Amino acid sequence: MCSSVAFFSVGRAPLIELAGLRCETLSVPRQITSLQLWEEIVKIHPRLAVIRDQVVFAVQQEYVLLGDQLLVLQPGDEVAIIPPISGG
Amino acid sequence: MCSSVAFFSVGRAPLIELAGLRCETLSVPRQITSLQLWEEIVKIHPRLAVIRDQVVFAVQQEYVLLGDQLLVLQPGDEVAIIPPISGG
Amino acid sequence: MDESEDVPKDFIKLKSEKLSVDEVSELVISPCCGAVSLFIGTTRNNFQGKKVIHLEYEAYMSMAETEIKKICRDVRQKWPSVKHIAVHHRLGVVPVTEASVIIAISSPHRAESLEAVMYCINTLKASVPIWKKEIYEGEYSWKENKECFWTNSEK
Amino acid sequence: MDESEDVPKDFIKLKSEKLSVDEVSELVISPCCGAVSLFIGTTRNNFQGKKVIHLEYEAYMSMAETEIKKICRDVRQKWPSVKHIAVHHRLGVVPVTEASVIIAISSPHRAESLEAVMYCINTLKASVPIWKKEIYEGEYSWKENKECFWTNSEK
Repeated sequence: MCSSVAFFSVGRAPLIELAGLRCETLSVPRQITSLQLWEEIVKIHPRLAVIRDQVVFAVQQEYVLLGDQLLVLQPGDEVAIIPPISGG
Repeated sequence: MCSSVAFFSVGRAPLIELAGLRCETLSVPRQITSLQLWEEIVKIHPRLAVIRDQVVFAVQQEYVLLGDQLLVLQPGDEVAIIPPISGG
Repeated sequence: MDESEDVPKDFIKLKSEKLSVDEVSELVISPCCGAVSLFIGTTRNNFQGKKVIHLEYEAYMSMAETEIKKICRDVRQKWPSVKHIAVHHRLGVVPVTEASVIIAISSPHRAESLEAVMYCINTLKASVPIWKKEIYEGEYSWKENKECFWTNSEK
Repeated sequence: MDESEDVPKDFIKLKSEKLSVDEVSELVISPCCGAVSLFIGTTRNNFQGKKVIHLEYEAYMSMAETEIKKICRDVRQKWPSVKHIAVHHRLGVVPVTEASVIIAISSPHRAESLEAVMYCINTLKASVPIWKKEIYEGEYSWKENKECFWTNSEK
């Protein structure tokens, strides 16, 4: 089974500037670990590989660390790549 | 040797209301413990006796607890009787 | 105002206009509270010797609001006597000495609001998806909070 | 403003006019500081079930200023990075929800100003000769801070 998710980097922050990445959709297995999802994205945007240790996902606006956590994605789910924050 | 000190209670606070006390001068030994000074004042204003545990002095605007501390008073020194504070 | 009407409220705002300390403090003042504590984050004119021209903030808006709401919920669990909470964060350009964030919290007594404000700004820096770009003369740098919970560099 | 000109300053005021949060925070903002922390003490509408009409404050003026200056000096010893300190205390009648005291402190980073504000209000309550009378309907009561250093009742 496949699920189409929108993934994007928020902000013009480091990510955009690194990969020219704003918003794309991607078809991935409906069940996938967050690290596997990351690797799918890196296949398309290899320049992102170097920031692997810097980012987390927000899946439907909930933080998910890159790792073994299994995501159960619905079509249309929103996955954001979140670079280190600096609010305040 | 005697020293004439002005003593007063600050504020309309409890003291004034208790003893009708605002500002007086008193002749006392130049060297006197703070507790002895208190006792001199109580002789004149016996109604103050009950608040013995509630007050401290400010001698020339420096706090002095009632006790064995020896005061060396100059003529005209300002001694305030300070009731419990409640600023803020 | 009747005390019973003054139910605890959260005031959360992300906006590009100048923040007002008076406005934010007025939001949280309550007739049954004796204490309001505030924290104001302002733009500094220097960073490691470099002259800062201004800051630029951007946010993952909807998620940032959600994360701030979570912080408010945590505050109310930790300090149940807290009355109102206001968190205003500015976005876009913030000139030197102007406020990027104002947090205000009221409580009947002071310890709770002071501790809650400290918790609130610490947690905001660790978890709210907002980014800051420091603009120097001829260059810029994206900043990174040392509190950011997944890098948590404590550099 | 040149950073070198921005020497640390203490702003101490006891006055009977309404206090302004904006005014006090503006006093301490500094281009080389990223943090301002504030504490506002406001008049509550109740005390142990009794309805408070308003408060009345009075001070041993000259000594109160001296004691506040001592607190500022202590703050600067404990937190040397603190830049400006403002302590405004209102005297006379203070209606419900209005501020009786506003303390604002700036520092390059936030921990210092937050801790310093907490220390400042705690010490003010313990040592500055100011008195508060709570006016209820048909009666009144002189208050006593539990922090008052010579009674220190911690009731």
